[in-house]
Amino acid sequence: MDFSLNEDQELFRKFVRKYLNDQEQTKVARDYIAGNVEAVKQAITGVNELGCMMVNIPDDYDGMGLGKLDLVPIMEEFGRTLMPGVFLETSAFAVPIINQFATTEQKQQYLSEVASGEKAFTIAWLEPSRSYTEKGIQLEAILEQEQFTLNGMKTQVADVAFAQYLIVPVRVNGEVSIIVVDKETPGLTITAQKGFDETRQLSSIYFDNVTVPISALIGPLGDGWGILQEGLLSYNAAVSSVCVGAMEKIIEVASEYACIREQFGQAIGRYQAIKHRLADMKLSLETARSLSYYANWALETTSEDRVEAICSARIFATQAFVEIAAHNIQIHGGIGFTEEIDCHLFVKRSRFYENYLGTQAQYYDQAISALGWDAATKAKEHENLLIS
Amino acid sequence: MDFSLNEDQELFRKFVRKYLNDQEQTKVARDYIAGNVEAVKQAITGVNELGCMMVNIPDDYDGMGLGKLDLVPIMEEFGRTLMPGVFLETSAFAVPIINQFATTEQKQQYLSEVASGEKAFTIAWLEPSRSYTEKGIQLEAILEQEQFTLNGMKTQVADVAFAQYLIVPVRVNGEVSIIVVDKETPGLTITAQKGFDETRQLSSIYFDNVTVPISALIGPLGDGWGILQEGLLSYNAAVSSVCVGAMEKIIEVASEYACIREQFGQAIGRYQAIKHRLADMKLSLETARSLSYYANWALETTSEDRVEAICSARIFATQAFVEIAAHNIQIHGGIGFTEEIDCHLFVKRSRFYENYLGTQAQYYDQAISALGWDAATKAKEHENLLIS
Amino acid sequence: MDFSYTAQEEQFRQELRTWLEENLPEGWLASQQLPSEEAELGQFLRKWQKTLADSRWAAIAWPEKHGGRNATLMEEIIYHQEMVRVKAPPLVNYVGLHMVGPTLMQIGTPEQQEKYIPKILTGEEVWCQGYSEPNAGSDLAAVQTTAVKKGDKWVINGQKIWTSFAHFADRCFLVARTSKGEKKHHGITCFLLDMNQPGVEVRPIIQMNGEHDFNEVYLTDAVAYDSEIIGQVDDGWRVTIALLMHERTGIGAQVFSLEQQFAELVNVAQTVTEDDQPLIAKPEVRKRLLDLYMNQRGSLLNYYRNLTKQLKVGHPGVEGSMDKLFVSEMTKKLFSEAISIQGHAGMLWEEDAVQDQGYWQKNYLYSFGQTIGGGTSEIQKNTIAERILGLPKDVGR
Amino acid sequence: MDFSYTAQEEQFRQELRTWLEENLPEGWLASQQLPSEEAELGQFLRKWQKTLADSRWAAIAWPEKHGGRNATLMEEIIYHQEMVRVKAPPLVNYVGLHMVGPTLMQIGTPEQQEKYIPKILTGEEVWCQGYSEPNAGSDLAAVQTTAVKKGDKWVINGQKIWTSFAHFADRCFLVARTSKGEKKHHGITCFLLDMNQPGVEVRPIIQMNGEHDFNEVYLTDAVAYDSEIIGQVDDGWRVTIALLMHERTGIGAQVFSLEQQFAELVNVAQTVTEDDQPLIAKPEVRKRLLDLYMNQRGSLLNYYRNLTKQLKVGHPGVEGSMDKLFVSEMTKKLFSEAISIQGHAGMLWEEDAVQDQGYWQKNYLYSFGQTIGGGTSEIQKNTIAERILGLPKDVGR
Repeated sequence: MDFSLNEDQELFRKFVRKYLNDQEQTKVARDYIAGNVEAVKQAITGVNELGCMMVNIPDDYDGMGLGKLDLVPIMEEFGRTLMPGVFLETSAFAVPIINQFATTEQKQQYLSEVASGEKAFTIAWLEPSRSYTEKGIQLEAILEQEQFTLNGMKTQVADVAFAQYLIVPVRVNGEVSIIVVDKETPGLTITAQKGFDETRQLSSIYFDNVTVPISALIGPLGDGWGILQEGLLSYNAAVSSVCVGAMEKIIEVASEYACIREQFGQAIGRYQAIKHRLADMKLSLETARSLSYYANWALETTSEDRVEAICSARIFATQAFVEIAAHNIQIHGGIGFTEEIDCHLFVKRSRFYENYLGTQAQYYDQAISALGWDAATKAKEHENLLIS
Repeated sequence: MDFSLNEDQELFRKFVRKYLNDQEQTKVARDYIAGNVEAVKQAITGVNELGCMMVNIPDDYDGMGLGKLDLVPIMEEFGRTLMPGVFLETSAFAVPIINQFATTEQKQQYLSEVASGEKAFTIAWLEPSRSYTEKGIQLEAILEQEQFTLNGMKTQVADVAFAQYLIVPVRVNGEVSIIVVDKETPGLTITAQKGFDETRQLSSIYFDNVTVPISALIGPLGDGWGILQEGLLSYNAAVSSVCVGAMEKIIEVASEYACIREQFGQAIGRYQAIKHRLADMKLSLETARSLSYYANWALETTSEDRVEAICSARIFATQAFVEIAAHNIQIHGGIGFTEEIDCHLFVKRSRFYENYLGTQAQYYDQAISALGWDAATKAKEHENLLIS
Repeated sequence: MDFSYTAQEEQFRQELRTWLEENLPEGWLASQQLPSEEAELGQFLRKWQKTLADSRWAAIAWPEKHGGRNATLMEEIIYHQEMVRVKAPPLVNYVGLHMVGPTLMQIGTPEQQEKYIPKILTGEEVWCQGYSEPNAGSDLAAVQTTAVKKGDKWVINGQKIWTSFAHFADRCFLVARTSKGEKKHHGITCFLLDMNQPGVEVRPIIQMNGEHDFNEVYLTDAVAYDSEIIGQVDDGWRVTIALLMHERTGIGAQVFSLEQQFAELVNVAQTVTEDDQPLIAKPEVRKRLLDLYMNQRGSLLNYYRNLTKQLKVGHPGVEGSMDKLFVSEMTKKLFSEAISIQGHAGMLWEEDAVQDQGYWQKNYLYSFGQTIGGGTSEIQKNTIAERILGLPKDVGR
Repeated sequence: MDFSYTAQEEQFRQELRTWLEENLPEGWLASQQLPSEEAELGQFLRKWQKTLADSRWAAIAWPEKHGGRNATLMEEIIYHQEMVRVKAPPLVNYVGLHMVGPTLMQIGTPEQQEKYIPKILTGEEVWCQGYSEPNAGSDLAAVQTTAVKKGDKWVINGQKIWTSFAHFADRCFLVARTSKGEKKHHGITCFLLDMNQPGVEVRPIIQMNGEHDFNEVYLTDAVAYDSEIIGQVDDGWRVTIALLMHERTGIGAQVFSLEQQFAELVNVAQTVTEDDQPLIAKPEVRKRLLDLYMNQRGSLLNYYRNLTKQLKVGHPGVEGSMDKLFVSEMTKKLFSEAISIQGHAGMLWEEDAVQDQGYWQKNYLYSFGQTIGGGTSEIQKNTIAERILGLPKDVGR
């Protein structure tokens, strides 16, 4: 029995934390808000130099060949500082599906480029239908003469500025397939969208007869929905870690503030309204952490219960993050309501993850289904059908 | 604008409260638990002498000819003391449907008997299917030669000891009808069931070729489901008042206890964990009260929004009662966990109402439907159907 | 029980409604667009208040001699309802009209009344309220701003915070410490401070939704005169409280706003689609909306019940703390749900939002202030527990 | 990260499992029916403990010389898992085995060890714990029971409450005040009191579920001797705390029980029907179950994480307060949901219940004690906030 990160993982965490502390933590996120993309790119370069992007890339493609659990401390640290960028989209979505479904040539290209920190991915999924369902994928790709021609629109694509490639779910002959598109391909137009969470820059992407070689197809034609589901498992395990890191930071800051801020001659942390709220927050944090560790372990070991474990971690952690970020403002009082201190940045990010790459309700359904509770019902319904 | 009970209603409340205080409040309920049914009957006789059962019966049938709102203070007072009996079933279910749907002869008989305090009603609805849906009503009544013959079983019928008549939803020729059955009719067997809330005695009732004259049919044949729905509106408006009374009493007792019980040299009411919980409880109570007043007003005035108003009051008040009764135990600590003091009686009663005569989920659906949110969806679905 | 309005009340409503239709800023009903530039906004708001005042719609509860209508409580309620209905522009001189003016009428000297009241009504002089300080938030009596008598002047130093509309204000109802009393709420004095002087510096506070409603006010040797003291020196705590007591309709305006916002949210759920289905087609959305419905109805009905009591006893009761707690928490909840039900599309902002130019997103962020300003939810709970349920005083007090 | 057990641990598990299959009371696996008559129950439980002790399964963490197995922490964990799996009968001498015994080994005199320990193991002498008093619940140090030295005797007067199994107990680990110290936790002394004497009266407390686990103990000139003092006179607070520290597996047994109860609840939802449909066919039931699932998994995994830490540092951490808080609140929640999902059928009791002889109803009521006994949830939150997050001490302490 050993339910903890190992020493190497904790050591890696220390490096990342030290580096991000040197970057003055949320200052990078604030640079991004201020439009200083170059400063952010520099900070990301530093992160890459630590090897963060190499972690889960196989040795053969210049990576470290480590697993999902090794990403956990990194993701937590990114969460602590609300680090801008497409780490999640790249390391926890693109890399795993490429690793699992792509050809050797594709791996050679994409994974090596990621490992070197040269290039990164983001995900162009949502369309004007605004839904993460299979039906919501309508962007049409016509396959002729070894190339796809894409026409349509994607929306709310995150942080294209830091990504070279887009993972684009498309519809080919009525079925979903996954294509990697270079953002500089002719015919592709990127338009910035105003976003709620200013630490994530959203864009609409218009595809006007964008042609892509068939070599950009990931996995077999028509298997796209299944591939996305695999990508989501990795992503959701990782995003739960990001949320854990963010909550950890919030609770540190809020506890500290509760010790120094006085009203009615007492540190506010002495009032049980504040004190017990913080205790509840801490319990939620540690529960989210346990669930997220386990989710990543289940993913790494392809444990039988990995789907329900990952959905649980995702639902619990994102929900707890939303609540804790909100409590943090109340604990801070008026000052927490200003742009000046970081409280609001955490609130905004928490809401960003809430329904990003799938709604909470969808994950409830997925977990219920994975636990066989649907099946039991269906079996029973079927039985009734036979009887009546 | 006057959103309050009037002086007469508040005066009636005083009489009832004085009487129930003289009965030592929950002592009547405890007598019932101890099996002392006679003592309870005596207390009920006293209540009847105050005129409680006459309130909403028309003058023509020896009643006071008052409305739904006049029942509110009485129901609240019954809630405060967890008064055993079938007041709700009689005054807030049987009387309204008889008043609305019965023949003059039926009214003459049943309503006069209720007004005089001579006889009362309870409701024999649930069957082994355990559901309050229309489908759940399967007890068969065969109509031949001006009489019904009933065969089947009802379960969890409340407090038959205090009722002479049963409101029995049955199925005649496949459709639901409502029949009044005297509990002393031959062929009818009443078997006590062990219950969770010992202040309500449950029974199974077996119908073995029970014959009832056609004059016991309430409303037209086959209209039973609609009649039940009307009965439920009255019942639910009233039960929300019962819950309000119970919560009011709990909060009085808990506040008092929080002022006198000391730990760590302080009255526990000085700790915000207790203090803020009580404030939250008080807010829930007053909200439940507002919703229940309005529900009864909407019922009395057949206001357009009466269905959603009554469902809201019912859902909110029963749920708040469950939560507040539970908090009460935690505030009392260990002593609240014993049979000795009343905390547990309120917990048990709160759970009794939770899904009595319809589940919370059913009332959610009913309110949603009444608000037209279903219709909007269905219209939209229909529209889509037309388009596709 | 009676939810109807008298014929006179209905006539009042109709008169106001007609007047609003004729006098709201051009195009207001269609878009409710306020000028984004601050100076322009100030002008716009002053002009709106002047328009109201000219027709005696600015301070209806004031006596007729001061330009009011001597309105009944129910007329004030109707006023709020109608203003919410058209989402009327905010009153730039809200503090003057609802707090300072009535306080002056109650305890100001005849000279003060004559000097200040007319300009409050027209918006010629906009007022702000100088109560909160960095270390005196919930604990209002802990004010540290000092006023020291030097010759015929009072010299004032300190810092105020959360001062709404200070950037438009000409005068400030300022609470300062003039002596160190035995208890901390002794030795406080209230000043009617001129904001247009060198010793007063106003710095904006930018809220988390990017807007600017509040300010810090730095006082560095600012000056006030004896004639600018309201009430007695060192006896300002009572004046401070008196000012807060003049809001006889409590949080009525927010209650009615919440009612309207809920209706609009249902509309969002019925019109915004996901996969060509309205959001309300999802069972969990309907469930969330019903929970909001019950609570929104509850907050409105609680308010009516407290109002009924107030109509009978003649003054607002401590139950107002329940109204404040509930409506502020519910407002937060409503806007939070508005974000959730939109799915990831709820992350779009302003003109890129799928609905109402991002109204829901912006107000979600703004709503965090509701459970802090005007007494935090924690303070409201203390009040409810202590003053309604009779529990003992909190630690530290 | 590694959730596997070593071969040795698996072997330990297998040995215990086999032993249980062979030695559980007859018919136990089928029905877990305890005798309802109290004297009979006492006999039954003593017999069960004797059976365990005879095979060295009563106190596995004890040294071999005292009849234990010198078990590792992981073996204790496995022990709990296996006991929960078969829903083994309770240990009538739990207090003796897990608290008094280890405390005696740590600080008892050789005579005390010799006199008491063997009989604890076999259940020949059942112990109870005399800590709580009517006015000393959460505030344990406020004990008022007095012990006064008269000649060679200590004369003890006072009242204890919440004393589990006192109605079966032969001895009591009693906390009494022997002098008035400067602070309230000074002047306390711990006695090994003989329960079988005229000055001790045990009165049952009937719980809200109708059962009898707890008692009041009235002490009227009860007598103890110097030889029955453990630790030093007036220095009992440390002994008091030491006793509570011997539970090295924390709330492990409850965590594993919760896991099992959740699985059983899913089974209820899958087998109990309404209108011929299993309850789990209702979307809201599935949603409730998933919420429980996440939290139940969370409580188990939190426990494993804290256990991992304990395995590394060698002693339990303050994180145990989080485990206690979570698992007790979750247990309440689980049984409450079990009532809800049954609909009105959840109001049936014992043999009339639709499932498990009313197990769910009875345990729902019992679960209210979980967030009170062993430190209320409020106390746990104070501990978490103060000792883990570093917040200041509560008022009054």
